[in-house]
Amino acid sequence: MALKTETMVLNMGPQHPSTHGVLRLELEIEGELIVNVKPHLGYLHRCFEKHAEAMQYNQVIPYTDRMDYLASMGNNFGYVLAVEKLLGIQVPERVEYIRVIMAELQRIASHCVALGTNGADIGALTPFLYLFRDREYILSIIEETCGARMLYNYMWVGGLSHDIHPNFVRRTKEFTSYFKNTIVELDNLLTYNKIFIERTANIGVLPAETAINYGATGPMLRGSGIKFDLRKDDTYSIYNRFDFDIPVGQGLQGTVGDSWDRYYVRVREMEQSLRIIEQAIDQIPEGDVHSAIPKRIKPPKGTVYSRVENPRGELGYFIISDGNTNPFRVKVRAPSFVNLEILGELCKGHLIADVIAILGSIDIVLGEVDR
Amino acid sequence: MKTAEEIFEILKNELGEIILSIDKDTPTEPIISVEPLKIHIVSKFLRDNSELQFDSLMCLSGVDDANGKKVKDNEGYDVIEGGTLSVYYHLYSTVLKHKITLKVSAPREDAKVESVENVWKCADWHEREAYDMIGIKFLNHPDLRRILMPYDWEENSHPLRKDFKVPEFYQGMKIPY
Amino acid sequence: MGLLDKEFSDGNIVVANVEDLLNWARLSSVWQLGFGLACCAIEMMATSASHYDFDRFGLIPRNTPRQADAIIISGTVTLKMAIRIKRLYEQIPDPKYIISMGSCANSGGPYWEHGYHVLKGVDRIIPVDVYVPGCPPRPEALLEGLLKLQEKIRNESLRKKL
Amino acid sequence: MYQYFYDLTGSVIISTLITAVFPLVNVLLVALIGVYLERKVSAWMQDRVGPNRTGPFGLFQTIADFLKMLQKEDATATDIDKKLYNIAPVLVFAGSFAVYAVIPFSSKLIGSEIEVGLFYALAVSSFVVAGILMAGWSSNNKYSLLGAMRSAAQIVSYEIPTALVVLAMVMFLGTLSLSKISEMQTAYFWNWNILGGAEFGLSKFLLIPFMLVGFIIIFISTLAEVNRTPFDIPEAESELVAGYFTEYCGMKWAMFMLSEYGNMFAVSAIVSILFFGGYQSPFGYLGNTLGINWLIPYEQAFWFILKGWFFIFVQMWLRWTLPRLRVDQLMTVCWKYLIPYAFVNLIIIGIITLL
Repeated sequence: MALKTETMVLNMGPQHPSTHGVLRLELEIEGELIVNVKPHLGYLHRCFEKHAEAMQYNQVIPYTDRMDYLASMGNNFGYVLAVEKLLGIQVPERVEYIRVIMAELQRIASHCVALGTNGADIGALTPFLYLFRDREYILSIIEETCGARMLYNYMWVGGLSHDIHPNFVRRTKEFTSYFKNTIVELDNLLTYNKIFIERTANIGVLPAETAINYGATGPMLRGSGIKFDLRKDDTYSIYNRFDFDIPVGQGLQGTVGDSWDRYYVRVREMEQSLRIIEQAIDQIPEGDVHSAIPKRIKPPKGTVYSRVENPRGELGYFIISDGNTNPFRVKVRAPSFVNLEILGELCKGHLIADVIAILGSIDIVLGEVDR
Repeated sequence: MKTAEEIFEILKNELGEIILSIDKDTPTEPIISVEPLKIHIVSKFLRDNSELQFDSLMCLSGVDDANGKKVKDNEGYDVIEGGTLSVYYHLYSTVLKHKITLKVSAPREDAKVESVENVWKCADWHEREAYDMIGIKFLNHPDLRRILMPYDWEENSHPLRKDFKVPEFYQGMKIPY
Repeated sequence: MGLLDKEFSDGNIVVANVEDLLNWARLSSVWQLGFGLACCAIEMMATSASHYDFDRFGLIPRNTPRQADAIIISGTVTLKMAIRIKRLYEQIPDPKYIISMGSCANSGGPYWEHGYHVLKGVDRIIPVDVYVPGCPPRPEALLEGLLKLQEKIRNESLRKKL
Repeated sequence: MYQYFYDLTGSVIISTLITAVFPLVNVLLVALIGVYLERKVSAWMQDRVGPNRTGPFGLFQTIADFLKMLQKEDATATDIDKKLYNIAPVLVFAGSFAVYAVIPFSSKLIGSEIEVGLFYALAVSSFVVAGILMAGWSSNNKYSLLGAMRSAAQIVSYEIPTALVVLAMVMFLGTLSLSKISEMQTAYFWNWNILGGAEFGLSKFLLIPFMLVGFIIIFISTLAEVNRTPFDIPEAESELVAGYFTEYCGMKWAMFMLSEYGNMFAVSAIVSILFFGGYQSPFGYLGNTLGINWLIPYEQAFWFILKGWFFIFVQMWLRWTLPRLRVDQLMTVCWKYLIPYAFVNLIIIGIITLL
């Protein structure tokens, strides 16, 4: 006689320690096995797009900060590039260099949180705190220049809000040499930890085909072994002047495209960011960072879709201008939003504990998913 | 690598009537307009054609064009009547590295667009968002629910419409400041 | 909280001393509900991480509301989330405290005008003990908020308020 | 112990009282210090300071926590199974607390000197499983249920390697009495069981590697039995919120906490008795050298507590370094690795003992 069994619905979130904020997952489980995952979003829907329509072009920048709050510089960067494209402004060299350095510093800081929380979800709390400690270093460097720790409003259309602090170059150099040790420490403590590998390798394998079809970008896509980075493939700003590699997942510990690969890509990406910073920091030309800032931003009628490589993937801004001082419509193509969509696919057939590991390796920021 | 004009030519030759026009005036990107109920055919063609290979949908945005005429409703609020709602599709080919923008427009009162979910999976949530925010109905979408707003939010109240009016209360909580 | 619910009619030395002890116990072990909402949650995490170290003050995050004493509302409260926050608040056993962290939780912050889905201030649904301004508040500001909360607990009394 | 205090005080009542209260005081003290130490150790490992506002070095932190928990409302949800819900923490606590009755802190400080101490300790600590299952079921919470199920499976599985190693040791030593086991490893550290026991000969050197294996197996499996990282999956914070005690608050939850830390010390004590000489000093006694006989039991207690806390420290060290395993991996470790090795170990130790 066959026993009649039922699946159980487990509600994970919005208050759950490892849903990275206020994501709610409806897990349909059979024992510990996942049958189906249904994400519910919107618990942090802060109406960014409505605000963008109601504000002037430059007033939107602070709101972009608050979308992906772990990588505010990247958000600013994407937005100002889009508006500059609409206006046809060429920014001074100095501004370009500072923007790139800031964006890369921010990328490291953001990956610190991503890797730390990924580890913490699996139970390794100490690496998380070590990474937060070093993130603090980056924040203090950036703070010295733009006066805020997290949400900067630093990049303006046509320029920057402030020139860099006199200490900036020296401290950034100190940081780059210091941070290399952190990466070694992280590798020893977490990346090659046997238990960590057991927990993440072969878990949540994302094949390259599926990744493209689902529109995955950033470390998610590169973890699946596709060498695609907007900084190289659809280059913007002055990224084509620097020499850096695109790390991709190679399946060193399991299958290409598993959770460990996504984690690994992030670690190696931090090294590449350090390389970019090291090259850029010596070349910052003299100049005035305010010279190209327009007095009044009133772009001509038209549309623009501009995208940048944020730590989480392709951040796209679709702006429609109707010739007024306010944008007519700003749509954000948020990398986390698109990446999160794959979760259901990745989790099927795994255990509850794997959902956490997979979610951590996707690295979502709810502010950006819900906007 | 193909320019938008070349792609437009290919589309026009292959699919004919469905492809409406190309708007070359915009300074940054030309936009190809397509029939809303045939967009899935165009999408499939764009993805599968070996010369085009648009395997990635970068962005799908619903837009309230607000090109109808403004009237006052019986409570004295501005309401837009007539005009269109649009959906923009930004496509990219990771193989051939070219981009294209498609646009479909549907009448505001009964905006229906064919879903492209089965062409690019990532369209799923984007379409749900466009439905939630603008109120465009995507035909043949597997699970067209609200995504960002609460499920029990007022019917036919779509926040990104230009004539959206903020309700006074939601579940007993006052919304306006 | 059982016996302590009944306020003593007049203060005496024993009550005063016991009171000090109990207040001290409560103020030095405020366990927060490990729960982040938005940008401020990252600053809250930074506050409990190595550099600022919440644990100095006896704060440790508990993941279940049943074992927590305080919620730090760290970020924008949306309408969808507000219902859940209210429930979380109700699940915490008394005595419980709320720190509203950041402008969004205080008043809606930058989303006050056009935020059709933002609750303009968490105090519309639950009572707040300490407001910490900032967008987001620096970790130092949050620590200050905690000290203010401790001050508030220190002055709590079992006696009838006059 | 009763005899010791009876000789000391001459009063039946006082000595009975002390003997009875002693385990309770012990378990409370262990929990108080354990929680404090856990926070401090984790803080030092993570580049933090840890609690330092309550008293010197934050020493009173746990007392404050405890007093606060006393004041908390005893909130219970409506849909719980009230009876089981209330019994569960008591049962869990009883399980870990009862072990303390037979732990020999020194040759004089033993709650009850029974012949089958080791057997009793293993048996009584299984109470915990029943309590945890009750807690998980009665809470009417899916996280609790999952945690309880995981926990039951885990504890029951890991008792087997523990029992197998204990069996090997019993074969080798020929006794189940914890104090006798300690007595056998007297005088100096080379007499400890981990170094082949007190008997000098070829078998002593043959035994050393197998004793080491036995120690590793029992340490890992006790780690799993007390739900510590990397085996803390029943309460896995980031997955199951708080596991089987998700719905518990205030003092009831404190009892789970007490029993967790109590258990930690209990298993450390048993490991140190089996392999590290129990209360025996590694270097001989000051009391013997000076000719002060009454000092010896206190010295023994000192060494015993030191060994116990050392193993607790190792447990904490592991907790703050390693990530946690997954349920199936945990079971794999137990059934595919520990149990076969424990069996082989059992046979080899048996053969060597027979030689």
